Amino acid sequence: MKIDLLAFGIAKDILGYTQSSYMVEHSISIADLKKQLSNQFPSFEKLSKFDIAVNQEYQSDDFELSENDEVAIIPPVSGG
Amino acid sequence: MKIDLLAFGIAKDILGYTQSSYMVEHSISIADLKKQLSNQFPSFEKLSKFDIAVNQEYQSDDFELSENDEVAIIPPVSGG
Amino acid sequence: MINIKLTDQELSPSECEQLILDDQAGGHVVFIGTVRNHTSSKTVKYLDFEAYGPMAEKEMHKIAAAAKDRYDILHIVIHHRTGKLAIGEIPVIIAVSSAHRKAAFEACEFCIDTLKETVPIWKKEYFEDGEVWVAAHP
Amino acid sequence: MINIKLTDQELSPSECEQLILDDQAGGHVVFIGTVRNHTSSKTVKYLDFEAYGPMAEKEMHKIAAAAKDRYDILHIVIHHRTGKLAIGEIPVIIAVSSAHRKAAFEACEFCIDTLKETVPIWKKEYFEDGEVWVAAHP
Repeated sequence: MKIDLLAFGIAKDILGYTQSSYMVEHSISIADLKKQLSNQFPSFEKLSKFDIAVNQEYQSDDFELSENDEVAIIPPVSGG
Repeated sequence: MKIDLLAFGIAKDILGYTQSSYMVEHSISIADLKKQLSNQFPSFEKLSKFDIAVNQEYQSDDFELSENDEVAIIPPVSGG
Repeated sequence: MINIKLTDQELSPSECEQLILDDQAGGHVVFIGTVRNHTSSKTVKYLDFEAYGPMAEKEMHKIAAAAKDRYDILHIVIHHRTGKLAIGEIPVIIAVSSAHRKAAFEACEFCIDTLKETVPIWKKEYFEDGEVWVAAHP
Repeated sequence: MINIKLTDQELSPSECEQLILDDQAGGHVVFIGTVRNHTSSKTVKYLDFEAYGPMAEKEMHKIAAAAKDRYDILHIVIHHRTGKLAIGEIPVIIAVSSAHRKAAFEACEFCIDTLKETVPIWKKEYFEDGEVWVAAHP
């Protein structure tokens, strides 16, 4: 299924884009999405951490994605 | 001996003046000055407390006054 | 009252202070973050703040609401700036008013501490010889 | 830098914030006290602040010096106003800057807490039906 993948900060540099359609298997968990991203882009493993937000809310590893979700890669924040 | 007695806040209302010469015995302690003031003006005993500053510094009960000291009666402060 | 703003325009401490005024308030605590001229030993030329806008505003609102739940405060303002900022410029202002000051101090510190942990905003530091996304790597 | 002012003129938060600016500072914490419109259940019309001027300035300076000893801060401003103040007006501003924000929060709260305990300034509250020296009686 297709999700809408957003990338910010260093994640944008790693992926080379800010926003893109991204194909994943149906009902993929966030844990599995993170694994898939880390396999595809090994630079993610060098980060202190990265979180995933779905439709603008942080979600934990067992959360399952749905078609057309807005999925954002959130590297360590540094606002303020 | 003569000291220069200053009164602020409610102490000024009790004494009826802001500043006046005041006669005390030589080398009187602050504890004794407080007793003398309380005897003369019983309203001082109704206060939460009152401190004495000598030459613009707080001093404790055993401090002894000298001629011409600037002695201020400091009722409970309430700035800020 | 909760007032949240994410903007690429200059932030104004006076504006934030006006927003939290209340005749019932006795204490107003304002935190103003500014861009420092160095990180560890390196000289910073300027910073660039990037935000996941809609989510950042939601998270800022959550922090303000949590502060109002936890502390006995009247009004709270959280303004954050994005884009390129020079040394001394203000990326963030948090202003809190309360009847008694302790609550305003605690709430203001809670807000800036939490903002730095949860709000999706990223800062890139530009040095003479390069640039780095702050906190990205261990 | 330590800046102390006791004045019967209006206090300015902006002025205090300007005074503590420093390119090495990342955190600026400002406490603004205002006159509340009620004490317990009584409606306050206005306040009158009286100070033992020279000693009040000395005590304010001692507090600022103690804060600089205890906390890792850069600059500290303590301004206090005297005379008649209406509801909403500002009797006191304390502004502190530091490289890291925690020290500024702690120092700012330490200063206002200590000021209210030691600085010889007295406030009289005026109500519709009388007046009272605050804190004078148990």
